[in-house]
Amino acid sequence: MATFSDTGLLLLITLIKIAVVVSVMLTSIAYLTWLERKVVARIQSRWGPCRVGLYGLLQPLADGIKFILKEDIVPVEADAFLYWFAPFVGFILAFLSIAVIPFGESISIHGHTISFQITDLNVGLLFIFAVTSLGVYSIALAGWSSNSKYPLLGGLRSSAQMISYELSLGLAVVGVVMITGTLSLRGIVDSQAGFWHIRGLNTFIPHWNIFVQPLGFLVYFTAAIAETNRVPFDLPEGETELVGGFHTEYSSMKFAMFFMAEYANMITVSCLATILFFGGWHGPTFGPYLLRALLPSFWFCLKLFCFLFFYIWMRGTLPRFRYDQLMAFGWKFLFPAGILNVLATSLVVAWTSSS
Amino acid sequence: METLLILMLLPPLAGAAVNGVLGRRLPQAAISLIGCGAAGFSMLFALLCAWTYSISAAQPAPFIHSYFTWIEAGSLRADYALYYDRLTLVMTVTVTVVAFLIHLYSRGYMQHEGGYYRFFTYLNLFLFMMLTLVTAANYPLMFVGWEGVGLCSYLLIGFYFRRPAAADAGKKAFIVTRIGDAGFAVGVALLFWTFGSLNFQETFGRIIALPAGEMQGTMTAVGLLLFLGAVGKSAQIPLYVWLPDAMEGPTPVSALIHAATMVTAGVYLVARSSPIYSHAPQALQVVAVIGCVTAFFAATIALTQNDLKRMLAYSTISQLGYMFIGCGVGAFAAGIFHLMTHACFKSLLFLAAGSVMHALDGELDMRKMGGLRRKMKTTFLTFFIATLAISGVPGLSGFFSKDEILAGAYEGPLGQPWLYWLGAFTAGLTALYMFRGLFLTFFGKSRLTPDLEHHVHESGSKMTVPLLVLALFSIVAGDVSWPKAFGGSESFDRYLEPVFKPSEDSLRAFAPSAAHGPGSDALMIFALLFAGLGILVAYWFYLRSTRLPALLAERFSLLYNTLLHKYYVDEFYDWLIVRPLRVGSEKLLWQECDVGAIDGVMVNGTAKLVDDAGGFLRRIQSGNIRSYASWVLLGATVWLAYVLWPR
Amino acid sequence: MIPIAHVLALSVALFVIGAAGFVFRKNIITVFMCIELMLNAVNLAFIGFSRYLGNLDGHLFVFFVIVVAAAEASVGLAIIIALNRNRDSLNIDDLDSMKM
Amino acid sequence: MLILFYVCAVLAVLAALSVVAQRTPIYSALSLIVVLCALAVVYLLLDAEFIAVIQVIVYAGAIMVLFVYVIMLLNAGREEPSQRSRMARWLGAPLLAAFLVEILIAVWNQFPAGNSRPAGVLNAGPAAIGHLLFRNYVLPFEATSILILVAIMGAVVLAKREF
Repeated sequence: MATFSDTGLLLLITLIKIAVVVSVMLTSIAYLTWLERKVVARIQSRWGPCRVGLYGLLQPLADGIKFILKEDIVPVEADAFLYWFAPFVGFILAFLSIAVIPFGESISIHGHTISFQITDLNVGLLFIFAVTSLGVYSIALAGWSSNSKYPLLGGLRSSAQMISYELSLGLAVVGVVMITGTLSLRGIVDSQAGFWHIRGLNTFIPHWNIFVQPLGFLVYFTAAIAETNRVPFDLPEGETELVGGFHTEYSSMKFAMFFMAEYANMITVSCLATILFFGGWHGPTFGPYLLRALLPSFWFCLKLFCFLFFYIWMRGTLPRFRYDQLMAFGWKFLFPAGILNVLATSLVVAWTSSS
Repeated sequence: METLLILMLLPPLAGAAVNGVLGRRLPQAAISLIGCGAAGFSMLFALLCAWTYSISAAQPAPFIHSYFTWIEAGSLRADYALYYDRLTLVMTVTVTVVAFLIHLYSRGYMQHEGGYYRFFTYLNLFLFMMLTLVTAANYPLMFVGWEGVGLCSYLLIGFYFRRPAAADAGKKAFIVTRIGDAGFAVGVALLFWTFGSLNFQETFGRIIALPAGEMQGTMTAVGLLLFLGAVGKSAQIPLYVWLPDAMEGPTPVSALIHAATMVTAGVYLVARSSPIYSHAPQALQVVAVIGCVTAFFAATIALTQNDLKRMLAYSTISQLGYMFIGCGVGAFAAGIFHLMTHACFKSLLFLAAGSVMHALDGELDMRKMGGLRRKMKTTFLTFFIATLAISGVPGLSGFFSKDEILAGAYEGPLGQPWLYWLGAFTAGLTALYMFRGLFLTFFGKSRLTPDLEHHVHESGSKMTVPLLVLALFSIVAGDVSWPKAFGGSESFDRYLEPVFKPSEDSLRAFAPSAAHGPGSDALMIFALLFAGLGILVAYWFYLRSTRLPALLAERFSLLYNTLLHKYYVDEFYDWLIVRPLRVGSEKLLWQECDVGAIDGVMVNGTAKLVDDAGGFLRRIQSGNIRSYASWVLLGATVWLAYVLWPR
Repeated sequence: MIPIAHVLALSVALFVIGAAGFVFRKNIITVFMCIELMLNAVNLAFIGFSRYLGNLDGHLFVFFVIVVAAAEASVGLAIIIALNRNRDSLNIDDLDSMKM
Repeated sequence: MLILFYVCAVLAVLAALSVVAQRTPIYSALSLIVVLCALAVVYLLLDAEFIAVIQVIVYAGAIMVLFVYVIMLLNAGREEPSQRSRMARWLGAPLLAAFLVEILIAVWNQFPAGNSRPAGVLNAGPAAIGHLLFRNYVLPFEATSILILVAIMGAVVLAKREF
């Protein structure tokens, strides 16, 4: 029965972890919308939601109820299966990539080590890329299955855009992978513990990759914004040109799924940025065991929050790109910059490892 | 020495290469400088070679140097090796000197012709090939030169290739000499088969060492085959027909190739191969007979020719015949001697004729000339000297050499009286037709058209200087060998003795009792008598009573027409060979074999088979990818079934 | 442990299904996808053998197959676009001008 | 583990059948993506994590996106029925069946059922593959880079409007 208890316990713990992560994700997505509305409103000198509950804190709930209650309209000429399938797959994929994200260090309970991570793949980083690369289908299929011209244009735009920027995204990460020498996200975070030492001297600068990969980070974050179709790269849903882009025809829960997928993706890439460049959960830890165990998760969430705030901040600040500018920027600036970063990093790594 | 030898050969090759590649863009002056310079250097080195060889210690023995291995196949090994002995010395000096002078002459003659660079390219190439021919140390290399000069001859005869006659003459020369070349090649092959070597030194050494009578059959066969090559190249009966037509080429070419050098290659071949002939007296007799008959035959044709150059061409054939008489009776040195003197005076005759032609705007019909001696003094003078020389007037070169041949024809190892008498009579004919030509061209009243009358002028110094030099040679070239009758010592004979003595000795073994004639003095007097008679007749017919030739022609119209039409040999050949060949080719080879068998059965049959099969198989190639995929699948299934089949 | 025969059987099944698509389907894009399916079947066989033989070379082959497939897809789809533009048809039965 | 394999196998086969059977190219493409993902899982089960991820990233995430993109661009609808290949029509199915049977026989002959030599754990992580790729297979690797470059240029030239 030992085997049962082991396997069963593992399964149980994993299931609990999944449940926790998903519920936390859903909640954060809900309150991310609230945050966004609030912040953008403040940027635009408005109040934002403030009627429903304290500071409008119940607004997401109201929105959810509204979405659920609304009529689900399916256009006559639409491809019914794909029309349903597209938001669904987008939603699923957005949540799938959370599975390998480590939110914090492990905690020991009764001799069992429980890590703040659903599963640690040794190709975790690639896994996230694999999943995000599939995300394009959601948008492309949504655009196509609506059988309507604006969604179709939006879908085409998004497929081209996401494929293009995925290259830069991948290239930006290669630098970090070369420095840390692993594709496991936990391994990457572990390698960023402590401080930078110059000639044995503690600089008290955190041992984060951002300090050796600034270009990589810039490329990564720019490409990430494009990958998530956020301002200023939200061409697939640019409402001024394409009405609503790929989700023009969508309504009700399906629309909500797109929305949630988008925010989930924002969270994912922000998590990734934290993990890859900002030391993940590393931060000052102190206090009793429980606090020491939970503090890393706090730091992680803090960093994540900064990125999300940055996202929103940009949305309130920057105008949208024109499509050809977007492609030119992606291929002619971001991509070469990524290659330059890889080249420089590889040279430095080769030099330091050989000397 | 080896350096000098190769230096003698290389300038013409380099000149040909430079002119051939760059000539189109070079000015005439540069082309002629390169061309003549090449020939000049070649002559210079030829003379240096001669001098070096003459003062070298090992002098009478041949100098042989192998530069590199050229062919090595099985037991056949042919080096690029050069062979230099006294015979080579005579040949190279003669060839280079005459060639140099003719190069100089060509500067003037070709000035206004197209393809100036082409002409000098060919001429230089010819010189290189000719030198290769005479300096080769083995038969394959000699064959290269042999074919090379043939090629240049073809190119130069057809120099005015836009004129059908010239192009045809070039082809004729090429094809006719090819018959001879085949003989040469087969002869060489036979020689190789017999001795396993083609080096002169090795082969000849072994042949000389043979006891008399040994391997006579093989030697006769080789000798006759080689002589077939010589017949083709040197325009002897029955393959002489190409030479008169070859006069379509530019006159310097006629002088150089078709009078002085290339056509004498046959004589050189026979002389060089003298050890072979020394064991094949029958073959040598054939050589003598053909030479003698050709000499007489060509001389009679020359009597009636009205075209100046054609007359000279037949004269050349006739004189070549003399040389073969010399070789054929075993008096090789006499043949070579005549070759040398002939090179001087015959090229002079041609060049002078070219000068006339130049002045008369290409006119060659002697009946339309006359009285040119006052207007073209130098040309006349030189032509006159050459005529005297060829006619055998005592004191000039031709007299000595011809006399030596005639003496040899009587007294040589294989001499026979009738050879002498026919030869002597031919000498008279030679004098007759040569003086006829002289008188018709330069004496009497002018029969020129008024247009030409004004046009006539003496040629420039570019042309007259070589004429004068050659005239000098024509006078003095014979002096190298004064006959015994004149108190001389036949020094040329003696000079070439190391080359020919063994052959002549072994020939004497075959004919120990050569005819003892009336002595060389008497022989000489007879020959002189014939020559004098010829001159007199010419004087009578063509200067005194000029109607007489026409009367005679009328009276003996059959004979005259026969002669005028060159014994109808061309027509005969046409009837015997060309027509049947053409008809046979057309009817049998073309219509039956080619159209019926090859085209019908093999070519079209194969095509039809393929076409039918394709017509069936093309259904497979439907252009439909799915069908193709099915075929691939079929193939895979069948193959898998084959692999899996339980065995 | 997964038996190699089962992996191969899956591979064979996929391959034959792909071949069937190639033979029976007329839409050129579908046919193209069937080729990709066959390539994947082969990749699976490579991976299976790699596992069976404990040799990584099979993975490398798969890697190269994927790269070649990517190149092939880009060029092939470009050809399809050009074809569609010139002939206004995606039916493979219409593309039969390469014949006698 | 084994169960997961069979589930994925069945899923892959069904999806593959769907690729062939679907009348609309977009559904074929989606079915093919399902096949690819199922195969990725199979690869994972066969210790080929790197290839599995590459399969999803490159095949499903890039190549198939290209397909979907082209299908959307050309608006490829249901295919028109046409039977221009008699060969494929009459011989196709029997040949396929024969081929399937033959090759299955070959597999069974070679690897009788149940023969699964456990070959330890295959270390097929990115590092191992990277070592192999940049040591033993450097030349093919560079060749593929040239191939890709050529393919890019070819695609650009072919798809350009000016012909």
